[in-house]
Amino acid sequence: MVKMPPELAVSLGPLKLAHPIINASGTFDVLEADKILEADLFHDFPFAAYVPKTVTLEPREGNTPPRLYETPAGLLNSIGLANKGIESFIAEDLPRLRELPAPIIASVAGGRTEDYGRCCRLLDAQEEVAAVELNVSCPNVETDGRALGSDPQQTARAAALARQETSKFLIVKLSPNVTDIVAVARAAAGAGADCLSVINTVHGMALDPWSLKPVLGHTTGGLSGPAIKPVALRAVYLVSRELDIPVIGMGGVTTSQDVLEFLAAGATAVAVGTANFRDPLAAARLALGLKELMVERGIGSVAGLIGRAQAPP
Amino acid sequence: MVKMPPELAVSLGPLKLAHPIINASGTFDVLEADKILEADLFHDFPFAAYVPKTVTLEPREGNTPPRLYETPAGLLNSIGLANKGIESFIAEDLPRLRELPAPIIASVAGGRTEDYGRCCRLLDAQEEVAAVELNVSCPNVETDGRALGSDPQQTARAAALARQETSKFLIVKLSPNVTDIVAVARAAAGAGADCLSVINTVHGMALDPWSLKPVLGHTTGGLSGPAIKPVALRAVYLVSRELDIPVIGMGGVTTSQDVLEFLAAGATAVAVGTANFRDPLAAARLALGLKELMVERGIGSVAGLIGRAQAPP
Amino acid sequence: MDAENFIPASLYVCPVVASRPVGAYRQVAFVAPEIAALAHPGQFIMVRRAGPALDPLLPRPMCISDADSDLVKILVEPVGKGSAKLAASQVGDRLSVMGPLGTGFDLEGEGPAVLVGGGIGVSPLVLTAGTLAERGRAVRCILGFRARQQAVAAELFRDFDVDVLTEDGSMGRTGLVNEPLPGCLAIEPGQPAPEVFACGPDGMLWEVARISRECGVRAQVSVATHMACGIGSCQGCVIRTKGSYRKACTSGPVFEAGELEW
Amino acid sequence: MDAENFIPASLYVCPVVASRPVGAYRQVAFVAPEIAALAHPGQFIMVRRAGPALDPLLPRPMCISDADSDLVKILVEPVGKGSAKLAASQVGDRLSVMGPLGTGFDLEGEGPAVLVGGGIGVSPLVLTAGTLAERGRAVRCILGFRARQQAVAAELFRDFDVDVLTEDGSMGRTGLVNEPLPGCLAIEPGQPAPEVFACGPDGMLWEVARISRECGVRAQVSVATHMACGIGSCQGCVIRTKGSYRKACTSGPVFEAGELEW
Ligand SMILES: Cc1cc2nc3c(=O)[nH]c(=O)nc-3n(C[C@H](O)[C@H](O)[C@H](O)COP(=O)(O)OP(=O)(O)OC[C@H]3O[C@@H](n4cnc5c(N)ncnc54)[C@H](O)[C@@H]3O)c2cc1C
Ligand SMILES: Cc1cc2nc3c(=O)[nH]c(=O)nc-3n(C[C@H](O)[C@H](O)[C@H](O)COP(=O)(O)OP(=O)(O)OC[C@H]3O[C@@H](n4cnc5c(N)ncnc54)[C@H](O)[C@@H]3O)c2cc1C
Ligand SMILES: Cc1cc2nc3c(=O)[nH]c(=O)nc-3n(C[C@H](O)[C@H](O)[C@H](O)COP(=O)(O)O)c2cc1C
Ligand SMILES: Cc1cc2nc3c(=O)[nH]c(=O)nc-3n(C[C@H](O)[C@H](O)[C@H](O)COP(=O)(O)O)c2cc1C
Ligand code: FES
Ligand code: FES
Repeated sequence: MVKMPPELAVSLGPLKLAHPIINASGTFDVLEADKILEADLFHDFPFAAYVPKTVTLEPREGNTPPRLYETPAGLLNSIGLANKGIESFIAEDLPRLRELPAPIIASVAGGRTEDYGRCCRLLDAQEEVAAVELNVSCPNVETDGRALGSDPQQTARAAALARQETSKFLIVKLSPNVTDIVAVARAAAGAGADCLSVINTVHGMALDPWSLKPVLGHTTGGLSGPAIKPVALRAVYLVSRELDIPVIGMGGVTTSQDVLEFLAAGATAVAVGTANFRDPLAAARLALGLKELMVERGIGSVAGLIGRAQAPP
Repeated sequence: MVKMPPELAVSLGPLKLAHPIINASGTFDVLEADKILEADLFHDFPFAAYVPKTVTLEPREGNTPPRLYETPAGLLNSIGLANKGIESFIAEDLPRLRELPAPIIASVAGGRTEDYGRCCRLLDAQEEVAAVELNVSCPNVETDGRALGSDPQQTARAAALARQETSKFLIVKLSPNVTDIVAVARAAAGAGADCLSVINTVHGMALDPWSLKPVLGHTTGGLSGPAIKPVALRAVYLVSRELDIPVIGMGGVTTSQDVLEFLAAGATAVAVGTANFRDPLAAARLALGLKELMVERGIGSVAGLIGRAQAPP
Repeated sequence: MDAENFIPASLYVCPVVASRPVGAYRQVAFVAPEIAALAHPGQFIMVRRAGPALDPLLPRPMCISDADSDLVKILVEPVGKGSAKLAASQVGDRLSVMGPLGTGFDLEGEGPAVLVGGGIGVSPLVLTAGTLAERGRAVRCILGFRARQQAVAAELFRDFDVDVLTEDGSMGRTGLVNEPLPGCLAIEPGQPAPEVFACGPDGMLWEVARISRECGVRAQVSVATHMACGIGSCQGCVIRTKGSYRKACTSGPVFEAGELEW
Repeated sequence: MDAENFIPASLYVCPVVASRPVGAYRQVAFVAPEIAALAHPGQFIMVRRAGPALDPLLPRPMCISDADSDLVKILVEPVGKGSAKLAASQVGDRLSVMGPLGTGFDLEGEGPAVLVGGGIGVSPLVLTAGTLAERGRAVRCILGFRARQQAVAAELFRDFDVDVLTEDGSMGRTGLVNEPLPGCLAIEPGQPAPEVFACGPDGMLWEVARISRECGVRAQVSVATHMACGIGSCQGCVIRTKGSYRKACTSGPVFEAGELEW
C-alpha cells in the first residue's frame, strides 16, 4: 500500500471544500464567537464552509423562553428561528462574513412557500453567497402551521420557486419528522435542488422534573445531538442511496469517528451542530482526527469513502 | 395537607392495575426470566400487567443477526418479530402465563391487514387474555413493505377487523415514524380502538465502527431507550390531549421520575422496555420509587396526576 | 462592564484542587490562572467534567464565585444531572472550562453597595463583595435562603456585614430579603446613593427591582436562564428586556433591573 | 451443562478489588462469592459500572475467566465504549453484575482436553483448564493471537502445556491455531478420544469445527454475539444452528460445533 497522506478535500457541487466538515445552521455564530473567544476564528476557521443561522424575510424574535433543555445524549431546542431578517443579514453580516476563508451557505426559511423564492432572489445578487440552503422546517402559516417540509408537494413548490430565482448551488434541508423522507427528498430533487441536507431536528418534548409542565416555553421542540445519530445515519443512508445528488449529513456528529460514519453512509460533507455547544473549538479537532483515522485505516481519500456502507460487503 | 399514602392503583379501561407500570412488548420474557433468575417472578411480579412478545399467525424466525447495537443512550434492534406463532403461544405459553398475578395483554401483528382480525378471533376465545394490543409496525407484505402503522387508513382497517373479532379491550400501538401521529391515533380510535400504546421504536441505523458497514443484519432497525424519551413524551402528550381514550406511554422509561413524567404527559399506564435489559429487576423498584416521589411531592394519586402537564399553568 | 468590550474567553482543562460541602451546596476549586486573572465579578463559566462522556452532553453555566491568583471557585447546587455531576467533583478530577464569559456587575459607582442574594444566587456575590470592598465601597449583604442547609453558605461572607434570612426561620431571621431591603436603600442627602447588586430566583429579582425602583436607586441583577453555548451562538438563553429578547450569555447575565420585562 | 437445568442467576453490586493490564487486555477481579460458587466454566455474566449513568446504557456480556471462593475475574479487551469503561475499572469501583448465565462447557468426558483460544477468547479457558485439570483430565492449550501485546495473556495458562502462536510472529510460533490443532486430535486406540473446547473469533471457530469434524472428535465452541438482556428476553443474541436460530445467552454461549451453521 502506498502511504500517501489522505486526501481530505472534496467537491460539494461547485464548492471546493478543504475537508468535509462544515457547521449546521443555527449552531455556530462566527461573528459572536470571534468577538468572545480568544481564538482568531477568521484565520483559523474550523469549518470548510460556513452556514449562518437561518434568516427569514422579516426579523423574528423567536419563541418564548425557556428555549433549551438537555435530554439523555440530546438537546431539545425551540429557538423559533429568531433572526434579524434577511435584509439586515445582507447589509450587516454578509460584508463581515466575506472575510472568512470558506464559502458561505446562506440558510433561509419562510412561513409561506413564496418566501423561499423571495429570499433566493435577494441572495442571488450577493456574490459572497456560494450556496443557498432552504430550511423547510419552519411552521407554514398558509396551512395548519405544520412545517412545509413535512409535505413532498409543498417542499417541491418551495424548491421550485427558489430554483427560479437563483442559479446558486441550491440545498434543501430535510426534516426527519415524516413518514417517508425519501419521498420528500425526491420531490426536492425533482423541483431542482442540487443537494440535500439531512437531517434537521427530531420532534420532541420534555417536562420540567419538578413542576411536571412542559419545560420549553413553546411546549415542544427539536431534538438534536448524539441521541439522534442513528436516525440521521439511516436518513443519510437511504436518501443518498436513492438519489443521485450529493447529501450533507448531520445529526449528532461529535467525534471524528462520527464523521467517518456519515461519509460512509453516503454524505459528501458532514455538518456539526450541537457538538459546537459542547466545545466551540471541537470542530477544529475533527478534521485533524479524521485525517488520523483515515491514515490508521488506510483510507486514501474522503471521496473514496463516501457511500462505502452502501457497497455490497 | 392530609398525609395519606398515595394511591397507585389505576384503571386502564376494564383492567384494574395495582400501579401504573407494565412492560413493553418484546422486552421481558417472564417464562425465560423466571427460569434463569433466582427471583420468584411469578410471586413477585414487578409489572401491573404483562405484555408478552408480539406473536403472528405463522411462526417467524426473525431477522439475520446481528440484531442489536447500542447507540448513545439508546438501543437499536432488528429482531424482526421472531416468535413461535399464535397457535403455539396459545397452546404452550398462555396456560403458564395464567398463573401470573396480573392481567395479560396479548400483542399481535401480521403482514396482511386481515391477520389482525384472525389473530383477534383466536385470542377472543382465551379467557386468560384481558386485552389485545395490535402492533402495527410489522412490514406490510400487501403494499411496499412499509409498516401499515405508517398509514392512517391501513391502521384503521386493521383496528376495524380486530374490533369485529373481539370484545376484549383493544389497544393499538402507534409507530412514531409518521408525519402526523395524531392522525393515525384518530384513525385507530375511530375504527374502534379502546386505548393507544405510544410509542414503538424510532427508525434508525448504525454502522460498525471498524468495517463501516451497517451493523445490523437487517441494515436498519428500531431505536429505543432514553435517547427517544423526548420523542415519546411529545407523542403521549399530543395523542392524549387530542383523544378521549386512555394512552399507555412508553419510550425510554428508566427511572421513577420518568414514570411520573409520562403520567403527567397524559399516560394512564407506563411501559418499561429497554430498561429491563439494563436490569431485569429494575421495574420492581420503579413502583416503589414512584410512591416515594409522590409522597415527597404531595401527589395523592396516580389518577390525579394523569395529564397534569396539559393543564394550564 | 461594557457588553461590547469582551474579555477574551478561552477553553481550559482544569484540575480540581478542593471540593467541600457548604451546607446543601458544594464549593469546588480548580486551577485556572488565566480565568482567575481576567474574571470580573458577576461573570460566569461554562463547565463540565472533562472527557468524552455524553452524559451530561453540554457544559453548564456557573457563576465565578471567587477567584484568586491561580484558583477559581464555584458554588454548586445539585438540582439535576449536570449540577449533580459537578457537585460530585473530587480532588484530581479534571473540568473542561470555558471562560470568563458574559458581562459582570458594573462596579464603577461610589455609593454603598447592597448585595442581595437568594439561595444559590449568593455565589457570585462572594467575589463581588470582596472586589467592592477592595475598591473602598461600603458593603452590606442581605442573604435569603429556604432553610438552614442553604443558609450555611452565608459563612462565605464572614468579612462583611450580613443579614441572613430563612423562609422557615431555621437560621437568621424569618422572612424574605425584600423585608429588610428598603431599610438599606435610604438616600443620604449629599452622599452617593446606594446601589443594589442582586442574584437569585426570578421572583426575588422582581421584588428587588420593584423596591429599588421605588427607592430610586440603581439595581443590577444577574439572571439565570437555560444555556447551551454560553457564547452567543444558539439564541437559547434569551430574556425579555424592554422591547426585545436579549441573550443572557453575552448581554448578561447582569442586566440593569429596569431593562428587564417580567 | 444442560441448557434446561439453569443455575439460578442473580444481580449483585460488586466491588473491584484488583485491576491489572495483561498485555492489551485488562484483568479485573471483583468480589462476588455467590457467582464464584456457582460458576461453571464457559458461563458468562452481564456487567456494567454500577450507577445511574446512561453511557453505556446496557451491561456487556463477559466470560467468567476465573473464579475462586470469593472472587470472579474477567479479562476485557477494550474494543468500544462499554468494554473500554469496564477495562478502566479501578480498585474500589463498583460493578453491577448479573450471573452466572448461560450454559458452560460440558466437562463430563474423559479424553484429553484440547483447549483452543483465539485472542480475547482465551478468557473462559482459564477456568476451564483449571477445572478440567482438577477433574484429572489431560489439558493442552493452543492459543492464537494477533501479536505479542495480546499473546501476553498466555501467562494466565502458566500451569498448563501451552502452544502460543501469533499472526505476526512477535511471540511464540508464527501462524494460526488450525496448524497445530490436527496433530493434537489423533485418537489413540483403546483410549477415550480427545475433546476440543474452543473460544475465539467466528473464523477460528469455523476452522476448529472443520478440523474436529475431519478428525472425528467432539468440539464445543463458545460464541460471542451482541446481547442486550442475557436472559432470553430480547431474542437479539441468536446464532444460526441447524434448522433454526437459537439464543446464545440461554442455549449457549457454548454449542456443539456440529450444531452451528456457518
Ligand atoms: C449565568 C448562570 C450562572 C449560574 N450560576 C450558578 C451557580 O453559580 N451555581 C449553581 O448551582 N447554579 C448556577 N446556575 C444554574 C445552573 O446552571 C443550573 O442549575 C444547571 O444548569 C442545571 O443543570 P442540571 O443538569 O443540573 O439540571 P437539569 O436536569 O437540566 O434540570 C433540573 C432543573 O434545573 C432547571 N434548569 C436547567 N438548566 C438550567 C439553567 N441553565 N439555569 C437555570 N435552571 C436550569 C430545569 O428547569 C430543572 O428544573 C447558573 C445559571 C446561569 C445561566
Ligand atoms: C457470551 C459472551 C462473552 C464474552 N466474553 C468476553 C470477554 O470475556 N472479554 C471481552 O473482552 N469480551 C467478551 N465478549 C465481547 C464483548 O461483550 C464485546 O466486545 C462488548 O460487548 C463490546 O461492547 P463495546 O461497547 O465495547 O463495543 P461497541 O462500541 O458496542 O462495538 C464495538 C465493536 O464490538 C462489536 N460488538 C458489540 N457488541 C458485541 C458483543 N456483544 N459481542 C461481540 N462483539 C460486539 C461491534 O460490532 C463493534 O465492532 C463476550 C461476548 C459474549 C456474547
Ligand atoms: C439551538 C439550535 C438551533 C438551530 N437552528 C437552526 C436553524 O436556524 N436552521 C436550521 O436549518 N437548523 C437549525 N438547527 C438544526 C441543526 O442545524 C441541525 O440540523 C440539527 O441540530 C442536527 O444536528 P446536530 O445533532 O449535530 O445538532 C438548530 C439546532 C439547534 C440545536
Ligand atoms: C429488543 C426489542 C424488542 C421489541 N419487540 C417488540 C415487539 O415484539 N412488539 C412490540 O410491539 N414492540 C416491541 N418492541 C418495542 C417496545 O415494546 C417499546 O415500544 C420500545 O422499545 C420503546 O420503549 P423503550 O424505550 O422503553 O424500550 C421491542 C423493543 C426492543 C428494544
Ligand atoms: S447560551 Fe447560546 S446564545 Fe446564550
Ligand atoms: S441476549 Fe437477550 S435473548 Fe439473548
